[in-house]
Amino acid sequence: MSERLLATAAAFAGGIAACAVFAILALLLWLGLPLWRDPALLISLAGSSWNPAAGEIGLASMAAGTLLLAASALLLAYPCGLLLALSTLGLAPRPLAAAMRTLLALLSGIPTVVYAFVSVWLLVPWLRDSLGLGMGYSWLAAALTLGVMLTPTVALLLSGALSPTFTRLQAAGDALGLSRVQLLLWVVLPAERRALLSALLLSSGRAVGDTLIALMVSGNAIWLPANPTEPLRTLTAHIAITLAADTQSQAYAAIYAASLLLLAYVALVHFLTASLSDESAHRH
Amino acid sequence: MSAIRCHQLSLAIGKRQLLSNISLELPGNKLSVLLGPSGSGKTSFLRVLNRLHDDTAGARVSGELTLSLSGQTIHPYHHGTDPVWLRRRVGMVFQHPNLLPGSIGHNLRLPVQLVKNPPRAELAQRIEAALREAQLWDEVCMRLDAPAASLSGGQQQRLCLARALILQPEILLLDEPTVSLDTQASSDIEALITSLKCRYTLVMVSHNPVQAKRLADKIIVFRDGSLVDS
Amino acid sequence: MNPRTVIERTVVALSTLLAAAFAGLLLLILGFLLMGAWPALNGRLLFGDAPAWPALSGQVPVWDGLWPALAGSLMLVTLAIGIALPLSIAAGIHQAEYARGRRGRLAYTLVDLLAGMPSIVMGLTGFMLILLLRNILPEANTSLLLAACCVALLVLPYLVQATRVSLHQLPAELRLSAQALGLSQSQAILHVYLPAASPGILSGCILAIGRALEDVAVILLTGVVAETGLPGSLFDKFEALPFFIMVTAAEYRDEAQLARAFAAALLLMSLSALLFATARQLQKRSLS
Amino acid sequence: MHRKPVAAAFSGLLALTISLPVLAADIDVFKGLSGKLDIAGGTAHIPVVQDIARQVSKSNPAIRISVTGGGSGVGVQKVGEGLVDIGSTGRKVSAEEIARYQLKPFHFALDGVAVAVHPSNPVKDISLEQLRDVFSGKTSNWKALGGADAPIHRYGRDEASATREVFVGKVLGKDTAPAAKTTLVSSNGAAKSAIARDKGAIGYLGMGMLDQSIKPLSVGGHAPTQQNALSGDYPIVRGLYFNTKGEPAALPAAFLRYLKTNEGQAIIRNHGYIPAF
Repeated sequence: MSERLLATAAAFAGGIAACAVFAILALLLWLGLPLWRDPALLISLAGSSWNPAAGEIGLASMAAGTLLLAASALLLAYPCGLLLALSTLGLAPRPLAAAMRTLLALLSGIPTVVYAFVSVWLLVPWLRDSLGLGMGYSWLAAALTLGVMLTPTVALLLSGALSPTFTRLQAAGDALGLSRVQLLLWVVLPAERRALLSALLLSSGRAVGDTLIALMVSGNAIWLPANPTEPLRTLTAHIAITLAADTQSQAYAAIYAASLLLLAYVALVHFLTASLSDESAHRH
Repeated sequence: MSAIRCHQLSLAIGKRQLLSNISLELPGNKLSVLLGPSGSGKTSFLRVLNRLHDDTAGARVSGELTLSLSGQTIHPYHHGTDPVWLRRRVGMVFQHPNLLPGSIGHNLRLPVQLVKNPPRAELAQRIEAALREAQLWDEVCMRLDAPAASLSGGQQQRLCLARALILQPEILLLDEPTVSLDTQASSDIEALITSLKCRYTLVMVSHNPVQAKRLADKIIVFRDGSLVDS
Repeated sequence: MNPRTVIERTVVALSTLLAAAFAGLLLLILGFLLMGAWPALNGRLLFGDAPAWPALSGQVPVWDGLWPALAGSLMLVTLAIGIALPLSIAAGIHQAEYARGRRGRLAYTLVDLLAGMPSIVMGLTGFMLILLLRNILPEANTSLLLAACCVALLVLPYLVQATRVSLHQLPAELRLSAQALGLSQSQAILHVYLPAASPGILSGCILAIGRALEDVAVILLTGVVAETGLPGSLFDKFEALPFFIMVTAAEYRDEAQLARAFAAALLLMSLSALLFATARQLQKRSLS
Repeated sequence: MHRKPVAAAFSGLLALTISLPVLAADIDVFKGLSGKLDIAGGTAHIPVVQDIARQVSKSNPAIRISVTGGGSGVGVQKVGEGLVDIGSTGRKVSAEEIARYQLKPFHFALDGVAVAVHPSNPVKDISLEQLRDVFSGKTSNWKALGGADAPIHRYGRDEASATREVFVGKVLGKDTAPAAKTTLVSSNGAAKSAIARDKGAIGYLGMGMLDQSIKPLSVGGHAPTQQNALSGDYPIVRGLYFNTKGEPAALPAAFLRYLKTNEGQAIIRNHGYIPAF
């Protein structure tokens, strides 16, 4: 009897966890019905002009803002994370490497709101007053903050992915007279190309999903920035801001579309990562 | 009287044929040793006896197997036979000591509580009896709460034996129980096994012909998943 | 010089430089917060002018103190983990031990998708659900309970993944010996596999607590407010540390309040450092 | 009177302290009541509500008042959906909103929308036309307004804000779209702290929020004081409202009644608004 009980309870919980995604998706689709039914609105959604009073609810600049911010943050976070991962794996002397791991874990544990807060009070005024780069609240400020926040996470992710291979090959590398940096750069990294790519995808998901830094630091202007010192608005921040609108309005309906766009991105990342690991599973 | 009898028994996992057409009889209350080079199918055969391949994806067993337990004839692979019930009657000790995480006492207490659920007073008796039977009692009676991992290799293996014995099986399967031990510990275990064979039907896997000759009442030789006539 | 040697030296130099930079960054953040928080770091930080003991239990309202936000955050996290943990351990068991084949893979995929979902979308869903629920149950409102449920949904996939992965990584021998001992599947799961997997589940749990503690986007819509005092029940609105920091960063009323926001950031950092230290200790203990 | 003068604040406080023994009855409108009162919406209202919440909690701990911002849009949305008891707005709710949600507005104060710059900025006055050019994006250098040769940093509010609605409505009119390149902040308080920290800043916010950290501009020669707002000389004026869904229940009703008492009016004045009673 207890056999059945556990199996049933587990299946029930598993069902809840699995259905949550469908439930969210269905809810967004259903709530957004007025949008999908109106071709004029749908066309407007794809545009870049946001002026709900005039019936224009274009999400294109926000979608572009999301991609710009995520890409630029990763441009900073990924190489830095990789270098830091290498240094914890073996480039740094051993006691230092252990200290580095602690440091990275501590940094990755700092709440996002703290990064954003420090950025508002330190980075933004510095960009504006000392460097004279516009208003401070900008693509640049948000990208730097998000990049710095993501770096330790990327580093831990990569060092976790690389360390089994590194440990496995270390004796062989030593026997061949390879230095640590040689082993890491010319043997481990090429062998773990897929792991490198899937870490990139995974962290891009985090970058796209961030709300707080975008909301607090990016300036939120609905506008496609011409250079990094200008403000931008991301989809997530747009949702947070537009939530204040009338729930029956077209502007509000547009945030269902924005949510679905974000979900589509998450799904895309997931399936790319999954296909990567499938292929590597086949190869081995 | 033979305790284990099989006829045309085969095992395949996916496309790999691990055992083909094994037919043999093993005597009760005797020690039978399965001998052969590694990969010859000894361990696979041993695990067929207590249905340990059940959870392996793609494993298929065909042919006939009967065990005689408490005078009854049991067909392990017939529909009505519960593998859990079967495994409680057919104990097993692995190559390397497979301890549960936790103390020495926990390793014995947990299975017996879950399987037999005896009253408290009897529990202590059973533990002592099993440890005595495995000739471990004198070494560990003062420290049942110590982590099982703190025991030496030979002690760990005897603890595993005690853990199998505490469930009062009739058949005991031993998968190269001395392979990871030094000479002294091996001979301790060998002596122990010899002392057990009057009470249990023992089936042991070994890759060491000298050890087999020293201990066995019956020797079965495997090669490439088939029997070699001895 | 061989170009490879150049690359190798550059990589070593850069990684050392970066390591130093990030160590400096941690110090910079800490020092900056400490400096900003200094005026607020006194006996009045948590309770303002209210007497400590009555304020602690909510008998006396606290103004100009961090206690309501701290307590709100702690209640939220406790509730959310309390809801998510049993559910996700059961779901993790289902995925690791019962779900097989195509359905099993689908279950993995869905939970991984849930893990990737932006938290603001999670909050939006919670908010829309409560609006719908009000059609049936007019009393339903955004509250501590709703926020906790949504945060539970946020951390659920992390906990499910932690449970699933820890169970999968158990040595095959442990499974064989549990089976050879004649334990039924449920006995083996409950008495052997779960205890053996518990260190992994626990560190997943600590990660989840960290996520729940720092989240703003979910609670933004589901019941957090700028000022209310201690929540009197599950159905009350509540304050939370990260929300306080976010709001005060933009619209502080005076320097004292801003200093409190710095102190709140420091407090939140200490809490996450504490979680990290706990995780370390647990890992050490499970290794020994 | 450029800033909220210390004297006024002092006299407000004085009035409060002096009146306390005499008007001990004012806070008694909450007597015998208990439960929770949730208020959300306009950010200009927050200081007033917080002050009242403190007064109430001292005299009647059985009442729990929660307050949060979000903007006037949030106020209408949340009170309309019944999620809070009172939704505050920095504008009169529209006839459509009243019809859809059965809102009942309560006009309690008058507030001008001030235009403010960094204290170091030499510019003192701006005309409505200049203001329109600045916020529509036509003018983007302080030199055009008589200031230094430096770019103008525009700070605005998001669409949920009534301050924005009033400002855009009165300054830009229907036909001019606000400049896209405007940094958006989430509350009146946030506008103040952003302007205070940016030398090139210009932004708008409720007059009640003004203090010495920022410098308000006079518009068309009229100083942004509540007196000028009341007389109609100052062009950008709006009302502050508390809205309930239908007739207010006992607790919200007591809250609204309290605003009308001397003590309530003192609190309103103390935060730089003019009571509308």
